Amino acid sequence: MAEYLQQYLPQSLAYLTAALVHAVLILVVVALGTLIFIWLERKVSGRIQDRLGPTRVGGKFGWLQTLADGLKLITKEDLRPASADSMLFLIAPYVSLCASYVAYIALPFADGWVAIHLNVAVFFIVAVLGLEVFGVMLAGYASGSKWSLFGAMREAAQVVSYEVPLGICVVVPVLIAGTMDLVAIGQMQAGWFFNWFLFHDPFTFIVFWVYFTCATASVNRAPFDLAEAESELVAGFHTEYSGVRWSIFFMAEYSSMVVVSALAAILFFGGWNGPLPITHWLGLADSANPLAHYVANLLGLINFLGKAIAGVTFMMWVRWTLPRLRIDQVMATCLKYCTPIAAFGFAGAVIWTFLFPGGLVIPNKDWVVQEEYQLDEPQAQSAASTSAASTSPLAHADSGLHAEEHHGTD
Amino acid sequence: MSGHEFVDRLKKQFGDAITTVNLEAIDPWIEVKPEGLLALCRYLRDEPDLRFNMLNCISGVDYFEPDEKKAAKAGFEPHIEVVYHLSSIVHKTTLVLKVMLPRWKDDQPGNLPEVPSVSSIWSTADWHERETFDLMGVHFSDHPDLRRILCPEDWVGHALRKDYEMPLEYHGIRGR
Amino acid sequence: MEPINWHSVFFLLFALVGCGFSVAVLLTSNVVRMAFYLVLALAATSGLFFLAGADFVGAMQIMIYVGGTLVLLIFGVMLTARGPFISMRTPAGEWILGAIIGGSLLVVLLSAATSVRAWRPVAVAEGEARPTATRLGMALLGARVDKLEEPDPTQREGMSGYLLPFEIVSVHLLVVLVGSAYLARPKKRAVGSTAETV
Amino acid sequence: MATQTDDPRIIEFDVRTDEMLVNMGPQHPSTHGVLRLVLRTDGEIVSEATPHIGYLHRCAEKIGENLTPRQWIPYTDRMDYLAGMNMNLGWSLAVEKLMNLELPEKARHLRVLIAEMNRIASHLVGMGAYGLDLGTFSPFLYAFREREKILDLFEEVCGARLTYSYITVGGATADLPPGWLQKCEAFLDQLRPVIDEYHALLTTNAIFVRRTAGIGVLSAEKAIDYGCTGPVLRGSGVDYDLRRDGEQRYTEMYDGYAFEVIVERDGHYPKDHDYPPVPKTAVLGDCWHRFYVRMLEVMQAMDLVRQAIDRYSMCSGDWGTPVKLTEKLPKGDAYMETECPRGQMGFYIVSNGGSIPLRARARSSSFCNLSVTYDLCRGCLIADVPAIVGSLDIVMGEIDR
Repeated sequence: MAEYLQQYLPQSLAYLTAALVHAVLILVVVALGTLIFIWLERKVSGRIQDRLGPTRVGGKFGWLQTLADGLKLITKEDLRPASADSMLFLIAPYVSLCASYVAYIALPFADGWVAIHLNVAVFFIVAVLGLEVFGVMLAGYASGSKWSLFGAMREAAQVVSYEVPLGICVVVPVLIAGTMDLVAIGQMQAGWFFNWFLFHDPFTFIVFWVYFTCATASVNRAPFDLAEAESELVAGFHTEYSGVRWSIFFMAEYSSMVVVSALAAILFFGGWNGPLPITHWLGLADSANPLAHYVANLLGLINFLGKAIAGVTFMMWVRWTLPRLRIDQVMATCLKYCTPIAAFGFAGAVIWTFLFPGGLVIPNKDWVVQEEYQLDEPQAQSAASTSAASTSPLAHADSGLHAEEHHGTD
Repeated sequence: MSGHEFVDRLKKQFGDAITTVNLEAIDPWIEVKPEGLLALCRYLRDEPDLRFNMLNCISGVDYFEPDEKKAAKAGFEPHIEVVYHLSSIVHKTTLVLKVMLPRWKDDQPGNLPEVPSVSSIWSTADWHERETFDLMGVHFSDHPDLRRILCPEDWVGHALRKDYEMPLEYHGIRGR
Repeated sequence: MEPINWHSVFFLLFALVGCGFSVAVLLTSNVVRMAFYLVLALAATSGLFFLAGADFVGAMQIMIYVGGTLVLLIFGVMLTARGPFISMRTPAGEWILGAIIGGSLLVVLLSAATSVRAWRPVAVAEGEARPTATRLGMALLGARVDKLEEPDPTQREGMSGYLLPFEIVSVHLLVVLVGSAYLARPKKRAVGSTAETV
Repeated sequence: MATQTDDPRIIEFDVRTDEMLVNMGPQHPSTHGVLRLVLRTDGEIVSEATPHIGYLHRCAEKIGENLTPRQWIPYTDRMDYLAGMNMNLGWSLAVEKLMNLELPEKARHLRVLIAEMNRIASHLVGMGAYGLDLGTFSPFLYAFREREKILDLFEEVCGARLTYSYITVGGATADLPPGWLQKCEAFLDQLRPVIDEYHALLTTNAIFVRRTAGIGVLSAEKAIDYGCTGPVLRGSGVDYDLRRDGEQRYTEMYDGYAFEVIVERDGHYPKDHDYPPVPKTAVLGDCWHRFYVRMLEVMQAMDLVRQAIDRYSMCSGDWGTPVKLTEKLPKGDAYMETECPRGQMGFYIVSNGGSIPLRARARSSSFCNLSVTYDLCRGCLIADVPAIVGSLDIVMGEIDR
């Protein structure tokens, strides 16, 4: 995009504009995603609980309920307890939001549609998501309330512990793919659904469930929502928050949910590749025509978002069904079950890839109907290396723009 | 064991401590002197064929008529009764004990009448005695933690006394 | 118009943020605020890494220092010390001592930095693959892929990579973990014999 | 982790941190109203939980000394507001005992029918709210969905949905409306399969079992010592139910009704054949057992309601005439305890011959049940406090009166 803008603007301005546009688009994704997912949460929980959920604001389905609530929250007084550490109290929600916001930078929404194409994207996302806890801890400490402090301590203990199995789980697809580049990982799973890493071998299948458990825990969703356990800690770390700052915590929570689900979609469910290689049948993906490629990516985007939404919906389903675990049980789940199982899966996957380098089911991508379509290892690697060759982080951002553009108007 | 046999047995055991026995009442009751209450209660709880192991309720009743004219016709001397309702889960029997106390100790208004605490025998008594102390103004001696339970700590007076008057003001809140 | 080199702008920005908050760490007396400033300073440093194209090191910086160490630090602070203990006043003597040590470190670093000849941006030819973290990772596991081009096979033998330091560091971390677990073990009360208690 | 040493007063901790004194309540989402617990915590471990009550004190007993017994009926509704019918019944029986009133047969079955229906409603709330205490929201709404139907039925009977004042001294204020029994039966038919859902969501749920089994174990001796009654007492394995063991005036209401007291005998509960078995980790007297007793009592109450419907429809004649509002009371005192959903609710009435009693006293079951909190919560985790208090199923309106 920057190159495109250079035709009209001075170079320096072009890069700046491109960067700003990307930033704003991701912000829109985060904000709009939060709006949609809070609405979805209400609808899903309503249906689960034999209720209707919102029905009035914005038509029959209450589309605009979250927006109305957002407006209400904005007009609310921004309270700050007298005993609070005011600077940290004011800043904490933004720290949380920043962490989950930054994770989107490296998240590809379709083949090549990514704001910044990092060659260590997986690692980056996991690292950055771990920062969200920092905002929570600051909030808990700074609120000057004992309940908040309890929430913060629980969150810290929980997230730090769950990063271990989460890291191991994430490493398994990385190991199979041989790269930490999310775009390359996604490209490798093109074709039929059995190309997905979930079905790569039995160990990845197990590892996915461990990953999902740990992801649920690391984004603080029930049954691991101990930091805000309303029946124990009132509201945990955000007890003292109100108005906009409180809603920012919510935005952070929901956008991290989307990030971990999206990460699961890419790592295990083929990312933007559908269960059937439709784009290849139609000849869109391999066409030299940029428009065809664009359409293929559009389909991929829908695919990808569908998977991410399914993941989030699954988290909601779990939340509205299960009771909350106790803190020691959460820790035991992490250390006694998740970590060993993840380690076992990791070891298994290593052995498996050693024994069956090409995968078991797939005599690799020959199953794909189109003869021309052959995305083999060398190709994937070259794709990875060319992307790694990009000098400016902003230079590669143009492709990501479209992803956001589409999502924004969706 | 009929009522009479039972009463005879208790009288033999505790003698003077048992002052009045009313077996014709709706709930037959035994009146005990405060001094003998503790020993009797322990006996009632521990005796294998009695085993009154559950204390259902401790109630304070203020027999007092603030209206002078009606007081003459009331038919009772002003006093406070502390009523213990016991039951035995083992034998499915019930028993009522009553302790009669003066409204004020030594007739000095403000001096709460005293009765020994049975909270060492039944833990139920702990809160029930606190409640009776709070609302009826009976001092249970040897109670481990005799504080007000329903009213605030700094409340004045004992609300269930017949001559109790609501304070005009409590921390800026109008009372009447 | 002279094109602005955004790379330099961001480098300056991150450097300033890093330096500024490092100073702020020194100046505040509240432990949690210190940690917060430290987070910002470290995050800015990782920003510098990203700017230098070292994505892996940058992410590593975030994960280990910010996500791991500092979270644990704050956790420990919150768990054990509250109220009056949370603020730290540095005595004047320690200020002076710290200034001497810090100053000498600064002198050493500055002289080292200025003595580097190749203190200039590395030009990367278009299309040439830039070094990625792969080589580093391989080197840590004992394979110096970057030296495979070495024509002399006898020379190649000696390039065993950094496996030994890597292992030493791992064992060191293990020792630290075991040690902390030992320190946090349940305190046994002396009941009969006092021989058991340490 | 806390470890219990031989000396029960000493709780040892692996890592000692600062002690904190935390107020749980009176404004707290899981204290069932306005209970205030002062927790002394060491990290996540509670070394002491002291209940402070009285935030809902409404001087009901003082009011009772200024009203006639029938006028006081609405105030009994507001004690255990989840089981207003049972409260009405308890007070009515106490006054009838004092007045030595005999009731027609139809009134007896009517009372059983209504009281047991209210027991179902009350236990449903107890169950749902307990799920809420443990962090699951959906069963709460499922429970309220069914309770709502009972409230609809009650509304048809007496016009009120929460504070009924329906059962009154001398009988009830009105007969059941025509067609009500059919609706009631239809409701019971519909409720039966729903209960299996509750069991799937809570009773057998692995997380639920881990949160409740072995937590807050109340021994039978301690339960009796503290005067715990109702499901709390039976959850500790004490075979005692006033509907069977109570005073004659109360038990004869249930004459001819077939029911078994819900208590564990030889590791089995009555009627547990079509219910999930007791998990291995559960200890008699823990939160799980208290919860399970309530669940089974719903089933038992459904049985009783069915029987009452049969008997009631066979009776003809009067459903009991309420006494006059200003009926003179005989001199004397009477104490009556009934088996309410939360335990034994006692009413004590002292009269000096006027129409207004000298003393109206309510012995509340939740009051006694709550008093064990201090003992049960020692050395548990913060998350266990709501689990334990919730399993006692308290209603603050009844505790503070």
